[in-house]
Amino acid sequence: MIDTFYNFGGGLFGGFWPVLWNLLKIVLLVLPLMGCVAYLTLWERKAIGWTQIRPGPNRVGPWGLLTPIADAVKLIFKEIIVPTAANKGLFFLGPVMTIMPALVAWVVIPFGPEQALSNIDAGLLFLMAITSMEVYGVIIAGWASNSKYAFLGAMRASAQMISYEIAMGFALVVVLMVSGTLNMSGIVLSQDQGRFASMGLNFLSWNWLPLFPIFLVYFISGLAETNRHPFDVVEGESEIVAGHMIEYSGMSFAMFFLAEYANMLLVSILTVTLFLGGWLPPIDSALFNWIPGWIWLGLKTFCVVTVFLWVRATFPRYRYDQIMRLGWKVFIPITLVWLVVVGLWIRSPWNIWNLGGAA
Amino acid sequence: MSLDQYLPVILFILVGVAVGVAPQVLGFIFGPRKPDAAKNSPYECGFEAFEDARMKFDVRYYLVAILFILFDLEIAFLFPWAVSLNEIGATGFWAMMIFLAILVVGFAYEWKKGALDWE
Amino acid sequence: MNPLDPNAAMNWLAVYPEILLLTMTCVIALVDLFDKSPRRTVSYVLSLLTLGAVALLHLLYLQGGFTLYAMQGMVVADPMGHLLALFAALAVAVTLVYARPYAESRDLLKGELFTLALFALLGISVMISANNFLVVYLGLELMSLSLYAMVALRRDHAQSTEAAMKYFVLGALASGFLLYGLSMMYGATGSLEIAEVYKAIGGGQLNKSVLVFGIVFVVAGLAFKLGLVPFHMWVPDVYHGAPTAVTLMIAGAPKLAAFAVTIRLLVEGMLGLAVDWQQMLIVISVASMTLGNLAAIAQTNLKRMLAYSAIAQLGFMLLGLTPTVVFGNTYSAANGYSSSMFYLLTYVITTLATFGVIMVLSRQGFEADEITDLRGLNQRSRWMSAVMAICMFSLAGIPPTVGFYAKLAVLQSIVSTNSPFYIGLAVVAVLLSLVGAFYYLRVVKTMYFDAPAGDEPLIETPTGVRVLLSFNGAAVLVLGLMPGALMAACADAIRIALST
Amino acid sequence: MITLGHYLTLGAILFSLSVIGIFLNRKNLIVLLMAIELMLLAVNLNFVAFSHYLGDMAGQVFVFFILTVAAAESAIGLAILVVLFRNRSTIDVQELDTLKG
Amino acid sequence: MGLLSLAIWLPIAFGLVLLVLGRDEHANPVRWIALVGAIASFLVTLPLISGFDTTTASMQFAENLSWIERFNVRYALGVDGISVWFVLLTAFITIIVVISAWEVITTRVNQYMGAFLILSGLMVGVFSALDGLLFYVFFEATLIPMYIIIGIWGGPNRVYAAFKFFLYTLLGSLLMLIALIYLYSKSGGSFDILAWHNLPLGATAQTLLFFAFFAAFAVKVPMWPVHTWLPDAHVEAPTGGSVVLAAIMLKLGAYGFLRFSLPIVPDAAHEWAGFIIAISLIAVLYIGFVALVQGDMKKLVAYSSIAHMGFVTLGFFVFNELAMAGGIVQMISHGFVSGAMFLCIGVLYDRVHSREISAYGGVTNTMPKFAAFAMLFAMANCGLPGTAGFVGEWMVILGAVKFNFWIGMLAASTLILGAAYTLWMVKRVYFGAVANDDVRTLSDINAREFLMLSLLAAAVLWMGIYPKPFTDVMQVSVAELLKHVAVSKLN
Repeated sequence: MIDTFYNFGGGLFGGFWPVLWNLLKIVLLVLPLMGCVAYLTLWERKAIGWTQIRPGPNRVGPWGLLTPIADAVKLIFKEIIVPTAANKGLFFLGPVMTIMPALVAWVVIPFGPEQALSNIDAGLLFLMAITSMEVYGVIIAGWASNSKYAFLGAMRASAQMISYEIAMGFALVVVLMVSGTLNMSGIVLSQDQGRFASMGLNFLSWNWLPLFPIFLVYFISGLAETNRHPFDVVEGESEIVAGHMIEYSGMSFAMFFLAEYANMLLVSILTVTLFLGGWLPPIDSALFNWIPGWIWLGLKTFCVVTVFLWVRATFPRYRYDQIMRLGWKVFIPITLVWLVVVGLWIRSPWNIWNLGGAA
Repeated sequence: MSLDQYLPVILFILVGVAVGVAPQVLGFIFGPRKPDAAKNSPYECGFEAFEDARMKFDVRYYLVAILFILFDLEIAFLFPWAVSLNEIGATGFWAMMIFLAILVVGFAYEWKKGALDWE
Repeated sequence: MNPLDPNAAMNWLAVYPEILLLTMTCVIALVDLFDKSPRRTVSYVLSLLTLGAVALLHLLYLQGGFTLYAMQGMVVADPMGHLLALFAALAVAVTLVYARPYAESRDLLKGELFTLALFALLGISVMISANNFLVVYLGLELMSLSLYAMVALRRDHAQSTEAAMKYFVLGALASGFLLYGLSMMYGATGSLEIAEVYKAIGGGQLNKSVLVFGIVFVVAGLAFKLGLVPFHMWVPDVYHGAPTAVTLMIAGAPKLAAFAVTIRLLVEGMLGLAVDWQQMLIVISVASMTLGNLAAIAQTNLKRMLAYSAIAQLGFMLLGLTPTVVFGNTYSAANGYSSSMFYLLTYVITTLATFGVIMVLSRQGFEADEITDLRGLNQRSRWMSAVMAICMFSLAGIPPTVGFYAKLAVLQSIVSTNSPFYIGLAVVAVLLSLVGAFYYLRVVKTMYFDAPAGDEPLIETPTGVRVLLSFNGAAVLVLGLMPGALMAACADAIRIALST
Repeated sequence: MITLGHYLTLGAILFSLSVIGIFLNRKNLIVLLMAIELMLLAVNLNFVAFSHYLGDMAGQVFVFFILTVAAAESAIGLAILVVLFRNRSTIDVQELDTLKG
Repeated sequence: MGLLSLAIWLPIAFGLVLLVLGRDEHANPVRWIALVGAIASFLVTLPLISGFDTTTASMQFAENLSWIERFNVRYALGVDGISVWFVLLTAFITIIVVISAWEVITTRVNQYMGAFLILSGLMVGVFSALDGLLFYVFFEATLIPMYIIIGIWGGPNRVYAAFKFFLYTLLGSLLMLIALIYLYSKSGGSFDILAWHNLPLGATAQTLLFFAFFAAFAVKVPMWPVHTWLPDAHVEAPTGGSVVLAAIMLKLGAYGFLRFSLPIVPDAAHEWAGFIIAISLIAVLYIGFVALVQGDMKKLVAYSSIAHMGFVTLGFFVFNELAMAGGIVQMISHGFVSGAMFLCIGVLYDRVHSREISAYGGVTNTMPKFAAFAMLFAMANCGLPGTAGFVGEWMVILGAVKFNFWIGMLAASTLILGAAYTLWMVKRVYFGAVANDDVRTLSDINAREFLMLSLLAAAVLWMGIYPKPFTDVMQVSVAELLKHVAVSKLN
């Protein structure tokens, strides 16, 4: 059916059609994504509420289901304050640079076999590149505000983000070593093989088990990358009152939040893709295989994202020096060691990854 | 690999920018605008700002930035290596191990020098 | 597997010295972290041992006289390389010995001094043994980056940091030029391998304009690194601003590397374009000698003067590279290259002693880098003044010091072309070196003829430094009496390098 | 169609810009550092273009190394810049004039 | 080790030992060691003349070792009848210099003595080198000790004089270096001077080579108009420096003409002989007049040296045996006489600290013994028969007249001019009434001064009365040289 539609459109718009077609797909991706982001905020408040044995938002709509929408409407009608001292152009560029990468990264996420907007070979590299740009948003926002708090917050945030990006990068390298491809679909498919997979227990052959330390490092780095609890000293309301976002208000401020939640979702879905088998069903059974891949993906992502919230609800906040120590002195050594271990493992007779067939 | 796979990427970047710009424009259109001097001054806990915010900052941020550049590049080298691990054989593998060993030396050096210490 | 097999893929034998150096540098970097003593004895001794071992290895290889290709042809280990690397290692070792008391009194004696020096030497070794554009570039940068950092090592000193900045910017510019040129050569010849490039140029049918375009940039980059006019701007400032120990580091071994790269790129790679680049070299050389010598006269700062003198000296050295193709044949080339090499080696030896004296004379808070600081040195320390005087006469090219033989060798190589143009060039060169003699003599005059500025005694110099400095000065003299062996070594090295 | 000449021209333009930037800039050292980076990128462009048209991977490998070195270089450059700023409280090119003679 | 090597390296070794070990606190041992070294070096040279074979023009006492193989440079030494006397002269003058400095030099004695001993060895090297490069090395190396001597122990304007001396000489010799290298490459890679004598060369090359050599040697001789460094150097140098400069270093240049210019480029030498003769005559006449107006004794003697050396070059370029031998004899005699003249001035200067003629007058009255010596040397300087000065001048004049009457005539005028300025100075300094208190308090020469002056006096008289040993030794070599010069190298 889709092919028919595609061919029809091709006839209608000629050479311009692929652009339109892709735009269509993007919109089809972005809109639900924004919806998810919106409802993620609600789910967060609800989940934390339940953890703390209180109801959470429940006024707007049934069970508070309309709260995100109300929030959005409210924010639109808020004044956007532009501080006199601010660098105007950059001041507005900051939020854009924050949200843009958080969305664009989704372009390479595979929702199923061959179901990515762009199935580029260098998918993982692209992800690294595009998520690195997140830092620009933070720095630009902090600099453009021309406020000490914003500036300090931006410094902290960027230092923290780049620190954990290294650990994350090393973790990705380890994943690459065992999957042998940069293509996201390829990485997912490479997890669907091995002894456990042939026994039907697919979920045991996913990367999370053999690469368990890396899995942890990756996930925790993800927390830090998104400036989530327990790494949210960036906002640090008690000392630098929201950090680089301090001078922002209204929709500009909302951009940062949208980006943060989009990033949470992104990190979660990446965790799933890289370590938890992506769209693959956990067990090789007819029933599970019948359920579409994107459902599995969604389910897994939901679980991971919930862990984000769970962590937030339960963990105390780190001090900044503790954060940096964790990143530099714990994670990087761990990943380095594990990288070597995996390397040796692959070269040993006990190699469990059939690299030849994966790519 | 074909380059047309990158078309969505470019389009998506444009869309991403649009998503960033549009709400702010909406905010300007719908939101009120009542600026005053106090509101537009930089946040300073109620005090007047008495110096430029672009002040000197702790050199450790700078150190982190430098270290990041270097480590990130190591990762850049690791990427192609990891992908082609099964094709480059023992030489390739051990070459990278040597490389990593040197990296570890540098890392240990930094560590001991206190470049990674905060407080 | 036969380690001498030239077709062996990796051939680790060829790079043992570099491996040793790298390993030990890493070890020293780490060991130093645990050395809390202010004198850094452990790092110091380890560094010297390493350098000694590396030098010894190079010496053994040199005596072997064989040419090895390693790392799939990326690296070549030939006698020329070993000879240059041997001297580079010795130069660094001598620098460290001289530098230690100086650095100690200036809060410079940190582990970084040793590790950076060793890394710079590693870069130098890599450059010297490069057989591929990529390796040239990597060695060059390893050396340059270490040196930039060394210049800035004295963090509280405004002049040093300013010098470091200038060095950095212009050094990076030089690398950029060189790279741009190399990219053109790559594009024109289709290979990064120096031997392949040579073949491609020899084979003809290439886009000549791209080649010439590339060679202009390559020559400019090399001239930058050697500090030759019109790319000399950094030399005086860096010599002057850097701590003297680092100045010596810059003035010594890196010149050897730059020379090696010049030979590797221009001669081994682009001999086919010699007619083009030798014209450039002639212009650069004459300009360097003119400007260097004239500007040096006006200097009151000794280090600055030596910087201009270095420009002039290297200009002279470059002359030896110019008679590559005369009347369409290349019979003068090897003669010229080995002469230049001899010139450079002896220049480095002389420079080491010169700066060594300056460092011995300087005290805490007193650099002894003005020429007037040397007033009456003869009455205060006959030994130091004698060493300095020998060096000055050597730089001026007065026999029986080794500087004369260096000049002789180069002049000989260009006069032997029997071309009136080159003989005229030789006349110009000697006239300019006469100008040079004036300011070298002025230093001798200051030391011997003037009354001492003050009667404060010289600070205690460690015996080791004094002994080494004496040996160094004696070497300038003894090599002057017996230059044969070194000249022969240079000639052999170049002959082998050209024949393979 | 974009030919090799176009790439080379672009590379040459970028390279010239960076050289001009280095020699004409009298104000800000950061700009100098940026010009140096630009210079290396111009070279990279050359290498990649040649590599593509020659069908030889070596050029691209070279680019990889240049990128790395460029990073190390800018790290050193920035470090020197910081030290300089602490000593002189300025990064104005024109004020770097204590070394004269 | 051959005799010549010994003659070169013995004084250098003594000099180095003094430089390294000497201290001003032990000035006396330093002086004695220097004297021993100088005498030992002189004794070493004596067998050279006693064992000299006067029947052959070939090089004697030759040594030939490989030195720098790369350039085929050889450590080749040897003397013929032309050079052998200069070796002796050098060693002899060094003894005199050491004695002359005995009490006069009190600071950095070891460096003073060391410099002279080394200088002595180097100059012997110049005279005995048979390898072009070896010659050049010795030739140039002499600059360093002399530069130091003038600069440290010289007069008020010593720095200027030292620089001028050094740079003038260096300029000339650098051009010679190129010439040497050119010859090296022309001869197919040999620095052998004797082989160069037979090397065919084109006319242009000969002319260029001639002027390259001329640049080096004319400055050294010195010939008008490149003589201006000499008065400065002489005036500012300490007594010993002036003595060595006048007695030996000037001869290095003249010797160079004999060894290089004439035999290697004979055609150019013939072609440009007129030019050389012209400027030699200018030196003789014009400089003679300049000497006449000098108020400074040292300057006067310096100019007289230039005039005398003009005579020497004149003798070389009229191309006959008599004149050439005369030139060589003149060189030797001038070595004794001018050295003695400077020593006399030194003796006075040490007492009064003035070199002005006007500061003296009637010295005879207070220093009779000294005045007698001074008179003798002054007579020798004007070429009085019976003294050394006469022999050489007379031979040159005769030779010149043979070549061209008017040239001989003009050259002969030097006898008058020389007598004029020398005797006028003698009259003003030594004769008449005691002019002032300085002179009145003068004490006559002591034993040391007596010794050195009498040594020189003996030499001057011997040479004047019985010059035959000198001319005998050089005769064959000069004849050989002239034969060589007469053969054209052009094809």
